[in-house]
Amino acid sequence: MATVIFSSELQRLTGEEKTIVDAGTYRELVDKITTRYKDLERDEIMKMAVAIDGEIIHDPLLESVGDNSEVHFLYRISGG
Amino acid sequence: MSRTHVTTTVNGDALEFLCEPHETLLDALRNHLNMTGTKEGCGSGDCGACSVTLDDRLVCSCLVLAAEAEGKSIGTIEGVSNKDELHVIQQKFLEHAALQCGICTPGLIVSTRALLQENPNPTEEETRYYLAGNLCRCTGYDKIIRAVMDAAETMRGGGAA
Amino acid sequence: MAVVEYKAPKTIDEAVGFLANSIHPAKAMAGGTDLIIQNRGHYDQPLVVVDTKHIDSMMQATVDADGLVLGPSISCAELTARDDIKAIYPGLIEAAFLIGSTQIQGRASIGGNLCNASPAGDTLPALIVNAAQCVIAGPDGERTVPVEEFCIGVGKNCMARAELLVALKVPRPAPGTADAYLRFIPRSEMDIAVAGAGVSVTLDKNGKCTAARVAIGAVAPTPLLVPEAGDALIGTEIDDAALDAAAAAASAAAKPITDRRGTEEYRKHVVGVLTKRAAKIAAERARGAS
Amino acid sequence: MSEAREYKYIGQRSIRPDGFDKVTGRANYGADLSLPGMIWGKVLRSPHAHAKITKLDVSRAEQHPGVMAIATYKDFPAVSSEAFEAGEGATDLLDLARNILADGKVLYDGHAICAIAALTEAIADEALSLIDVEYEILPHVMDVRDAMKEDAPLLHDDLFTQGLPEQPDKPSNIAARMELKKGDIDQGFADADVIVEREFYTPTIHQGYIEPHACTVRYEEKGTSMVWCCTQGHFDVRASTAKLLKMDLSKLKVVASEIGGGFGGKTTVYLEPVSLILSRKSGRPVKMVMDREEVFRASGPGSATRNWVKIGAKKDGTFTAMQARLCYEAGAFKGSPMGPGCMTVFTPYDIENAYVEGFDVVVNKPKVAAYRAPGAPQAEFAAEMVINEIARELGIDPIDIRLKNAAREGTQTLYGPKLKAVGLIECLEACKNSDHYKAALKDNQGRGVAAGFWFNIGGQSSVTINMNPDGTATLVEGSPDIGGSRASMQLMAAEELQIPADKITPIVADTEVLAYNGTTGGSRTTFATGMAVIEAAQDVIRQMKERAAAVWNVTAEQVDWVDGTAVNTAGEGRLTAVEICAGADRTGGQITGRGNINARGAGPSFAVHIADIEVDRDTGRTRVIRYTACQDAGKAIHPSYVEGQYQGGAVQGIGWALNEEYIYSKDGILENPGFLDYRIPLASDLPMIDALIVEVPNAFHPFGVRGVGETGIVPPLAAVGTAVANAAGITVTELPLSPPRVLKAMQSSSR
Repeated sequence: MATVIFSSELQRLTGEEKTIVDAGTYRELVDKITTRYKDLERDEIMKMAVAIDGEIIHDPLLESVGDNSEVHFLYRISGG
Repeated sequence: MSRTHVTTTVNGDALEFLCEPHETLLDALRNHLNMTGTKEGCGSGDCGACSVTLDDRLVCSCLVLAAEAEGKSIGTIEGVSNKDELHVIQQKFLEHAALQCGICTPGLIVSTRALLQENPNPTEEETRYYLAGNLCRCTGYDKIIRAVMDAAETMRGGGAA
Repeated sequence: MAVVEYKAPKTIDEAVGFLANSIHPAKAMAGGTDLIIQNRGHYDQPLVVVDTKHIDSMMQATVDADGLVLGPSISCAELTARDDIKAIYPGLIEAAFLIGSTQIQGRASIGGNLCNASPAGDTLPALIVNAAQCVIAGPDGERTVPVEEFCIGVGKNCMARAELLVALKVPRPAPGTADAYLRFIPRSEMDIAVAGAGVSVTLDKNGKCTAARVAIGAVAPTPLLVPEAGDALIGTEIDDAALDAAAAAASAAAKPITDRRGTEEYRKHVVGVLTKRAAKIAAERARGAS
Repeated sequence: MSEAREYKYIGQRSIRPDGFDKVTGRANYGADLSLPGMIWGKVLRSPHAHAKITKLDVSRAEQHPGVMAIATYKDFPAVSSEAFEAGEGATDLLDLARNILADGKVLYDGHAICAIAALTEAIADEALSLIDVEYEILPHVMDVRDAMKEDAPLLHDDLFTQGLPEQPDKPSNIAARMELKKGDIDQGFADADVIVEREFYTPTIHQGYIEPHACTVRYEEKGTSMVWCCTQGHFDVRASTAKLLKMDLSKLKVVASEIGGGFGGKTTVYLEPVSLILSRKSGRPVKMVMDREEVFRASGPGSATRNWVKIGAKKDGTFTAMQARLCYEAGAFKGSPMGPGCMTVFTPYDIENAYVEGFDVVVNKPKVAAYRAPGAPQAEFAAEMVINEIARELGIDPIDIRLKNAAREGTQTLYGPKLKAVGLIECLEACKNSDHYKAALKDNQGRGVAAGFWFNIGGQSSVTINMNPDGTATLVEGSPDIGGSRASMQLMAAEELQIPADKITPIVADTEVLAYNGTTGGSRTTFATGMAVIEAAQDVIRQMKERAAAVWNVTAEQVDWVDGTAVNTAGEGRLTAVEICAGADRTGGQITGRGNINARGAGPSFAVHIADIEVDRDTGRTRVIRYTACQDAGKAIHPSYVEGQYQGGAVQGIGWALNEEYIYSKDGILENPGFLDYRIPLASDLPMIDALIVEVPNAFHPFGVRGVGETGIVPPLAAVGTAVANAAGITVTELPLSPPRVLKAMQSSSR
């Protein structure tokens, strides 16, 4: 069971700060939370990067999510 | 505008070219003589990327008319090494990692050669002021200054000049 | 402007002839460090360039009992290497040394600096405090103009069409005289003066100032000779009170503008600071010399 | 992981493989390519800050003998507003097109209107004056504060603020708003013993690379078109250009020349699509080179900002609340680095209660481009200045107050993830123990300390290693080498393959040779392309083991790779890489290793800088007396080039703090578009920059690498700002600290 922590901006859509999801992969996790929170759009989430246990993944899809993983969505970062 | 015929010497080679009166020595080197080692960073004498020697005097080639090269002796980056054997200054720039992007490097090496010909034993301050007209945006100058000081020491010690 | 013709005369007469007879506007060029920058685009404004560096007399500098006769086209690099000139006019050589980078020094000349008539030209205040005279040749012969009257506006000098600055005569200073020039720039190099001050003082054996000239740059459309500032030094031992008075006079005389290089207020203040500091250096030099 | 691994190659200060070409003038940069039959392109630019183009008539120019083609906005295939990823992140295609060539309206001084290609550069220049343009001048707005006002002149009537709770019904110059929240900010301030708040201004600054933008292109109607240009990312030049001109990616080859500096400014396109249009219309190769004035007026500067920060702390220095309101200028089109500004502003600190609000605002200046840690220096400047003021008020050493609050492993960041092991505390301690920090100051001198943070990114990299029959390797990468990265690729490949570094030749290949490779930026190259190198090298080793196994008739698992040699663990036999490559023709053909990755796990890099500044009390002029830049590299692959990044970043930051700024007239015209009056630091302005490398390995990289390119520009603004404040006895809220500003502050100082 992974813990998903929502940023303050996403909290406006989810109404809560965190949730527990049973998912093996990132794709599964996104499917589950977008079903759980109707205002959370899949396209918008897929535009974001993710940090799974502190490891930032820019273009996630098939990444595995561990049993006790902590998951944060974040804005994609570019650079100079 | 009629084109001007110029006979000159570049790095010891007697050369000729035709130029427009408005063209600069930098234009002539790059576009007529295909010597693109000399770079243009500003075209106004503010960056030093186009530094060459004109009768052994360090100048910005962007501020010399091509026609002025008539009968002169020009030294560019292409003439600093002896075929594939690098000049001490070039070698020291490499050893000290004194370049990052490398666009200012030809100008800095030509300027350093002029500095060390004039003053084989410059202080750090003299070096910094002599090279103030050669802008480098990458390195913060630290490694460049170290490379120049090291080159000066090596050259004074009888290394290849 | 775009250069459409390049001429390299060997004599003054030839040069004046080119300037007089050109169908396009013609300009004399020494080092070209100002002129060639203007040679960008604007092909509808043709320009004939008359290079003065092949005229021997314009490339020589001689010092004799009367003073210095300076060929206006000598590069600053060559000039600043002349210890004989530096010994007599240290401030003038300092000013020449401040023009641009090493690369610019290799080309730029005092004559070009003067003819360009920028209010910020570094050698101008130094020439003024040394009471230099400009020798101008033209189709109708030669004339001489005091250097403080040479510039008549921003980028404008007093020469008529086809006239050419052919020499600068700098009188030999009286015994006990020394000069200094300082400018202010934001960085340590490569900038145009935000303000500049040249000072020449003559001290008697007791260290009393008997003559003084102060000139300031970049604070008015032309460099200014400030007699009030000189007067503030004359009769004193150039102590702090005299220095402050000279600084105040320089600041008061300044009529600067606000632009990308400094504000009006700042320039007025700094030109006073520079006057004070330059006067101090000149006085120390004069004391050492006398 | 990297613990206790003994390295043979990485960590060496080797000579860079491209060095010889760069010190002899043989390396070819953006403006160095000419092609047979080539003509020259030049751009006509707006002389106004904001105006409607009421007439654009090119007929006189067209008639000029020597003019071969003219390009205007109408030559773009129809483009619509569409977000796509290229270079520095998400870009709106329509904005990109309208920035490259104005569509009926000019939005800043220097905005490109049309372009001419002619036989010579001079003719092209001359013909520009034959274009008849008429303008209806519109009111302009040059400052973020003015642009945010209700009644401000609008740049775009179709721009509606994103990120508001309610969708707005009126257009605005505010393109976007975002907020980040954590804990209870009000409670945090209620718990504070001391609160300091200030608003800071940072000016528009330019990346200041010495090489102007340049390209040479050849359009082929039926074949493959070619663009040669100086860019940080040729694959993204291809993406943007092909998208704008509706070309197949496979029909556009982009070759990255050597690049003369970029710092984020060469992550987008200006000339490339225009020159392709000119080439298409003229049937000739076209070269375009910006002059320095064009670079300043029309290529991406960095955002000016007005940033307000409020921080509360306990008497013992513990921060209780941090709040910021960050307003960034985007230039003429949306897309400032406000986002990363919000995400970085307080990241160096482990803070319970924080609230950050950011605004992305359009003004009549050139569209900003990324600049080294885009957005972070401006935001962190504000935060670090306030922290230094709090330290002073509480009488706590500025390093100690940071140590007390420093982000560390497990710190929950405001922007998302919990941090893994990071090196901020190590940097603070290294600075505290440095000779510099212990050295006494003289009269009129002041010292400042500041920390800095940048995320660093991963992203896509593609690497191929071709083993040659003599056992040497050609390492084919797609990351333009902006500061010596070929050297680090070479060392990493040597380390992995265990063959001598000088037997490996790294090359930066064009877009036809490799699969897509992301732009050099975000401090990603040594990290991400390095990971691809490692993967490609492992692929090579795997194949070499297979070949050896085949020769020995054993399984590949029975072969070990030791010191560049295959060792048969099931019997007798050793085969060197040279032997295996020499025999490759008889064991299955030549060997190529491939590493095409999307690198994850980029490790953030923290830095701490110390600046000593002396001030001339009569003139307000400052001088940098001593400077130390300390930063966590994770693992320094090539220490000299790591130090070079620290030193270069520090000096860019020093320039930003002291003298660099865009100066606009009241008409919105840029008054200092040259290196004469846009004053970047000179050799004579500076002391040596002491570089201290801290190494706290990045848990997600095989060697522990973190990117190092960007963080170094973050701390100098506040380090220098504080040093000047202390030296002059003034309160610093505005940059640059140019002499007039410092003098004025001293004259009216209440501090």
